[in-house]
Amino acid sequence: MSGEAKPSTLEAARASLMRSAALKPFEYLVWLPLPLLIFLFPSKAFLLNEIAILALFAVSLDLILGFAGIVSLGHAAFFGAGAYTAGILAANGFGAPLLGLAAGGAAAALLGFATSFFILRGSDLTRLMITLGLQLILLELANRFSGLTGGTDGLYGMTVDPIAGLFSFDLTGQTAWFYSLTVLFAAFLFARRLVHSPFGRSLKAVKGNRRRAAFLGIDTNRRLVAIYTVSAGLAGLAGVLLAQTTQFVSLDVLDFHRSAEVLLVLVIGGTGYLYGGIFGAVIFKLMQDWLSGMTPQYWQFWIGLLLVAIVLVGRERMTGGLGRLAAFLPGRPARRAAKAPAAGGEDAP
Amino acid sequence: AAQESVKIGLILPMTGPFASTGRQVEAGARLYMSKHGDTVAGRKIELLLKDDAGTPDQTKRTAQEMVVNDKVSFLAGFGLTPLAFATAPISTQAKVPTIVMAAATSSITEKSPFIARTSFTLPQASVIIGEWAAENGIKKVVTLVSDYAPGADAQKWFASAFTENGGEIVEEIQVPLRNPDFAPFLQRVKDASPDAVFVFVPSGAGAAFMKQFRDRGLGEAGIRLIGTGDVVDDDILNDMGEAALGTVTAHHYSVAHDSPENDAFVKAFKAANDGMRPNFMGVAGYDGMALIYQALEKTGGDTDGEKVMEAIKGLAWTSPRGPISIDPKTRDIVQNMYIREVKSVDGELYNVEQETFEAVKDPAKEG
Amino acid sequence: MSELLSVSDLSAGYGNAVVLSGVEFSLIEGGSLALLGRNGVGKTTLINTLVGLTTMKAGTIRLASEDITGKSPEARAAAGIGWVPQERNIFVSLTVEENLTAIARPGPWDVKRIYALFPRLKERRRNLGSQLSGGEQQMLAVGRALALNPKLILLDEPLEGLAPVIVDELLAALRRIIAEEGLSAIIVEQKARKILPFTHEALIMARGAIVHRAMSADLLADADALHAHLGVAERRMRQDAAHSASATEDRI
Amino acid sequence: MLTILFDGFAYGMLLFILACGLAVTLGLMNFINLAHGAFAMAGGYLTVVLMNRYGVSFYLCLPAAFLVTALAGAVLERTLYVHLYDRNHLDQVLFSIGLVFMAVAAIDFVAGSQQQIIQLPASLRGRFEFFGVSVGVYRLFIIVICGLLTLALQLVSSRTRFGSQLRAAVDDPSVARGLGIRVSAIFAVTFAVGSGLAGLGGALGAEILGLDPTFPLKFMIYFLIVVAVGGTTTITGPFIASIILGVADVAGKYYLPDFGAFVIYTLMVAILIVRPEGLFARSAAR
Amino acid sequence: MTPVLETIDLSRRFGGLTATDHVSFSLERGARHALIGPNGAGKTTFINLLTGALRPSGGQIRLAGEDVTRLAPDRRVKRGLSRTFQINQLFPEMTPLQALALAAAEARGTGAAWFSSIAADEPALARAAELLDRFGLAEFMDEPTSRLPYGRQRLLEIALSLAGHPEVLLLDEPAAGVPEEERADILKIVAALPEEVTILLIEHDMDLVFSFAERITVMVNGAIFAAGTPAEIEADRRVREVYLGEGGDE
Ligand SMILES: Nc1ncnc2c1ncn2[C@@H]1O[C@H](COP(=O)(O)OP(=O)(O)OP(=O)(O)O)[C@@H](O)[C@H]1O
Ligand SMILES: Nc1ncnc2c1ncn2[C@@H]1O[C@H](COP(=O)(O)OP(=O)(O)OP(=O)(O)O)[C@@H](O)[C@H]1O
Ligand SMILES: [Mg+2]
Ligand SMILES: [Mg+2]
Repeated sequence: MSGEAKPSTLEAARASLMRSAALKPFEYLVWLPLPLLIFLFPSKAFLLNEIAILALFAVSLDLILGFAGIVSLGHAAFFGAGAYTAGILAANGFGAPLLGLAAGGAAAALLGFATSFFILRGSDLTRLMITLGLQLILLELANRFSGLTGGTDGLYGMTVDPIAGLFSFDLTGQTAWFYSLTVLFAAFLFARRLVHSPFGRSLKAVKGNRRRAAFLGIDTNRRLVAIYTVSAGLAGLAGVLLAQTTQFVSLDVLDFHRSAEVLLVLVIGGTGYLYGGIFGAVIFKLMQDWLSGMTPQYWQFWIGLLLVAIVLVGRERMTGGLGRLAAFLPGRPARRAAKAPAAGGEDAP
Repeated sequence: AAQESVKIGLILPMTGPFASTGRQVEAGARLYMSKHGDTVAGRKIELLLKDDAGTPDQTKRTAQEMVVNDKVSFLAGFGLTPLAFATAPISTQAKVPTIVMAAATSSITEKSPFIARTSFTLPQASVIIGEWAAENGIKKVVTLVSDYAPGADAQKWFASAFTENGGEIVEEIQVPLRNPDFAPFLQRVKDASPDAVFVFVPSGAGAAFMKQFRDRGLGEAGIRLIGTGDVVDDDILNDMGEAALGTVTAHHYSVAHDSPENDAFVKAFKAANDGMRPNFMGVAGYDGMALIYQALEKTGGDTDGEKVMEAIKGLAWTSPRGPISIDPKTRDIVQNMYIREVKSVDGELYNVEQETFEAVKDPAKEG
Repeated sequence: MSELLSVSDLSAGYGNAVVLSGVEFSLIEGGSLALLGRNGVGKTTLINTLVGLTTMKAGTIRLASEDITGKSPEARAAAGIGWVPQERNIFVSLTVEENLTAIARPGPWDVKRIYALFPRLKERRRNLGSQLSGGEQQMLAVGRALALNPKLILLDEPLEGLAPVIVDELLAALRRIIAEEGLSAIIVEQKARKILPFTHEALIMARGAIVHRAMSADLLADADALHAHLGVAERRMRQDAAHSASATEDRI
Repeated sequence: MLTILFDGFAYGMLLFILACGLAVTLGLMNFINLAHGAFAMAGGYLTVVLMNRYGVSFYLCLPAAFLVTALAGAVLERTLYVHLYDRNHLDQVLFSIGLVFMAVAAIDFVAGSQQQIIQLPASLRGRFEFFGVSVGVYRLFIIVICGLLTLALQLVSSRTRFGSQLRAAVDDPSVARGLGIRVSAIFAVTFAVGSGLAGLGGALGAEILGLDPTFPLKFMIYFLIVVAVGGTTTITGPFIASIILGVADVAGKYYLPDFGAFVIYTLMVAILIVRPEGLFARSAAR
Repeated sequence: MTPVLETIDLSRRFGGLTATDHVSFSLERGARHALIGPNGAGKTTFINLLTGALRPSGGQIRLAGEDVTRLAPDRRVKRGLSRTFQINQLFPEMTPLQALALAAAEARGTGAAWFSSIAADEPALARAAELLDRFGLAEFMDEPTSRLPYGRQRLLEIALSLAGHPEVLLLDEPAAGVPEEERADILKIVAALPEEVTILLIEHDMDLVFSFAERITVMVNGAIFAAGTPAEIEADRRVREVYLGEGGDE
């Protein structure tokens, strides 16, 4: 039956698919003013830089969590791999920033590829724990090879060259901000392109119903391996940025709290539409900065209260404004992932 | 009054596993200010406190912001070695005098000419207890240290001092920093049956260690417990109970230090902090502020980094812990080290000082 | 015989959406009711409202002269309502036997008797709910409702997915139970002719309301009413079927 | 050698008692309650306060820790957690982590950030030799208490309908209600018992694991490891997993002190790679 | 002529239960075949084995003459073997359009392209639009699947399995849960597939089975019990006893 579709249906379908992939006006609104922020808040350059790095890290996590449904509590493994790669290079005289980016991203992607095979099976909890376990093992390794990494003292003595020999990472943090922002932007464009490709769509299918996806002819494992590798690479870039802009790497980049934080950030911002990582990073860091300035000892209490409130009130309502804006974004924010489809009756393998 | 105030950026872990360090240092620093007023050489002193949760990139970011935005004249605090390391380049670049009030790895002061320290270095304590052990009939020792840089420092300097004086290290054990249970390690110590075990664990873990040490019957097996003062931190010593009795450590400060300066300090500290005992971190915070005040006196209120560092070098005064000074060469602290034993005094446990080694410099930087 | 269930002026729906309005009917003890109507008219919603799982807007429900309108679903189950949900909703992480025992209440229907009704379930009694065939799940859903030993059993399309021979057996069993044990039943079914022969009365619904009410026997004989309210599908199907297998006619 | 085994066993038991409440909420109720450790911490601090400030006997503190945290659990369940059962896992994570942060800061505010220490009664201190095995009295005490509790839990969940009603309620709450299962009461009781067990674990563990405001974060990983490795469908799974991990951890640290920190993580990852649903996933019918 | 799909001695056990018991079965190209049998006879299990959702305990499966017994499901799909599920298996958050476009792209082999927009894949788009029209889903194309009425979801389930122009189509109770009036429509669409497409139907609705099938196989206890034309099956006393329900003890 190779009938023809009605022209009107075909047109509507094409328009619908194009619409969801096209750049929305809102996206220009997000990106265009960003470089200017530094002039508005010159004193917050470091905070802005950290936000950009965290945002990139969260976007990388969104690729696997929001699009492929892989939860991870060990994403810092890749962040750390990137940071240490760039750090060790810089400490040994290879301080060119772009070289560090390339090497750190590649190293993290490689690590992601190698470990991706472990996260293909099992439940959410299994994946949480395997990713976390691998990260902690990596942390211990970094501690053990202190000759290379500096162990708990941290990697001291990195010298990062000026970017393109022109812009050095100064005390004001402006270079760092522009550098991180540029990398974030480039990585984001890449991720955006990726999720709107057939490959990206197929990830959502794998996430939505892995079994059915296989019965559409999708090699689900390969897709997951691929996206996990890409995501690890981007997380590695975020790690490189942190290493290069602070010119210091310590075991902390591999710590549990880093993975937990990025997960929180992403969940706050919302998963599955890429901007969640950015919004989450902005909200979380600003809150943290503001609260910890007000009450250095007990700011965690207020952050905690905030999280509880966000959940109880409902993220939709809380971030209502953002949510409405998000309607202009590519794809729908899948804030509340559908509950796992009920166990599939007798079809369960 | 026409002059602007002098800002001091105090960066400490106020949350997370090392929060109690932050708490002590802050309390010490504030106590000094309340006792000595908030003006020096005609300038008002302002303390800006920030939490870094013990994460180096946050410490560094905070330091950078404080330098660039708040225009602080001093950076101070630093609960852990990597936090100080991360900040060192900023001190150098911005020429901001940086007072390390807690971190104890020896090499910190070498990372920037603008760093001075008022806490202690692990080699100082380790070498003293190593020498003392060898001279007091201890022949074979097992070392048990937390597996991170300060632990390695402690292990290394204890071992060299101890073996140089004729002792023998029968086994070296590193305990993971995040270690909930000391049982297997202590069993290993017991099976090696040394004369003593030398221990360094971060002060928080001391209590658990101490109890398991007694519980496992190591004391009864004739194994003595020696170490740096961290394991018998004054802050929690009293709660450890009799398990801690008889522990011999080398350290630079004990609440029980017998001097008028200390009596006054302890009394005021407790009064200001709800009965909390000061420990060696508290006194380091106190002395850190003392250092800043005196340096400013000397420069006449000038906060130029290089001038201040010049003023800091060689400063000497009597702290609650005894006479101390800043080594002009290394900017590290020179102080008395004491051999103390845990004893019960009036129903409370104290590290009672027994021997004094005067004006000990950081051995790691000698020669 | 006394009235077991009486529903008056009932409006109910989901959240703000009102699906049922002005529904009124009653059922005597030992009576049985066929609930008919096209797709999406609110049959399931009515059943769910009796169970207590929808949002009530108005009206009262009485069971054995007790007002249960404000009662929770679990209290209604305790008061004697048994339920076979349309989508079966087997507890997937319980075994077949646990599915029965978890909710069982004392009475003539014990696990043994249910197994006698569905021997297939006995064979599979250690299987998890998720490891059953579609039809086995349906059997279990019915068995589970019986294990509650209800006074009134609500069956929402209980024949879906069952082999014809099982359909016959189940219908025969239901008929027997209603006749002999005084159990009352409300049965929802797409294929009216399957259940009309043994229910007493029939209700036909349209757009959330009851539009026709008749004795089952009369309705069965009244092809026009059936046609008017339930559509032509059944007939057309039978005609289609007649092409390939003429003998199927009498099975329907 | 046997001493190490014994120590590991006791350590495992302790892990189990701390984690089994989580195994219950996560495995049986399918609710990711990362605030579990906060209940354990509450039990620990309660014990510290009762003993150190009011001189209450340790033996009395244990049931008190159980009851008070169970009560707290029940109250929180009725007021807060009840809104989260039908949310997705990420919401639950966010919410419970939020609670942890609040608990950490609140305890810090009330009790300070230093280590809290309790003094065991003399009857629980020390050790004795038993056929050449040096047995710590307190560790033995832990083994006995936890053993009894495990037995009781096992009995309740296998010999009573409670267990299957609970699982039914999780599978499909509204259908379960429609079939007469008192879902909210079951959830509340389960949650309270889970919290109470955590509180008891905190009280028992304060001596060995130490107690400070970061307790819930520090041990969260261990709880999760136990539950993940043990599988989430039985009580015995986490129990055996705790014992294996406890013994492996202690033995690993004894025999390979240099790699002590790796043992538990490596073991966990290895097990999960081979058996993604945990060691004791409820498998197909026999 | 080699059969399109063939099993040789295919078996599957679940613990003590043999759900598929040495089944040797074959389908000729273009067959319209029905598989019936009592509940729990093993029909769904058989489909699961054919498509690779389950691994057999023994025996062989051949697709167009080639052994595919160990092949992963997605590989079998690529070779033209497609199925529907007894209980809907859909993508709740995706729209019918997205799902169908993806399925079509996947079948064309462009599903893994990672740097082009899916809207640019003309043939896939055309196929998706065509299926939307054919199954009356066009007006719902932008609704998330989870919000479609059940009947429409059922149709989408079938449409998805057709997106890749399958050569063999396995339908597991496609009419289950579909209202009376619409059942016939579903089978009409299926029956209108090109002649060379091979179809195996599982259904308990005998009206559908007898109006659709050219041949019927009866499965009982995991084994083939009887096979023949509809008339033969209809007349088979044993089949009536175990399945059709007449001549039984009623
Ligand atoms: N959970 C729900 N929320 C909102 N509306 C619903 C819900 N469930 C059903 N409806 C709506 O209520 C109406 C009646 O549905 P109901 O399921 O009661 O019909 P039914 O007669 O049982 O149909 P069927 O024969 O398909 O089972 C339908 O229009 C349906 O869309
Ligand atoms: N994962 C499993 N573990 C154990 N037994 C199973 C499993 N899956 C199915 N079974 C059993 O295998 C038998 C065959 O099941 P199958 O689903 O193939 O039946 P079916 O013929 O499709 O029945 P129906 O017509 O009711 O859908 C059933 O008795 C079922 O209980
Ligand atoms: Mg219905
Ligand atoms: Mg089936």
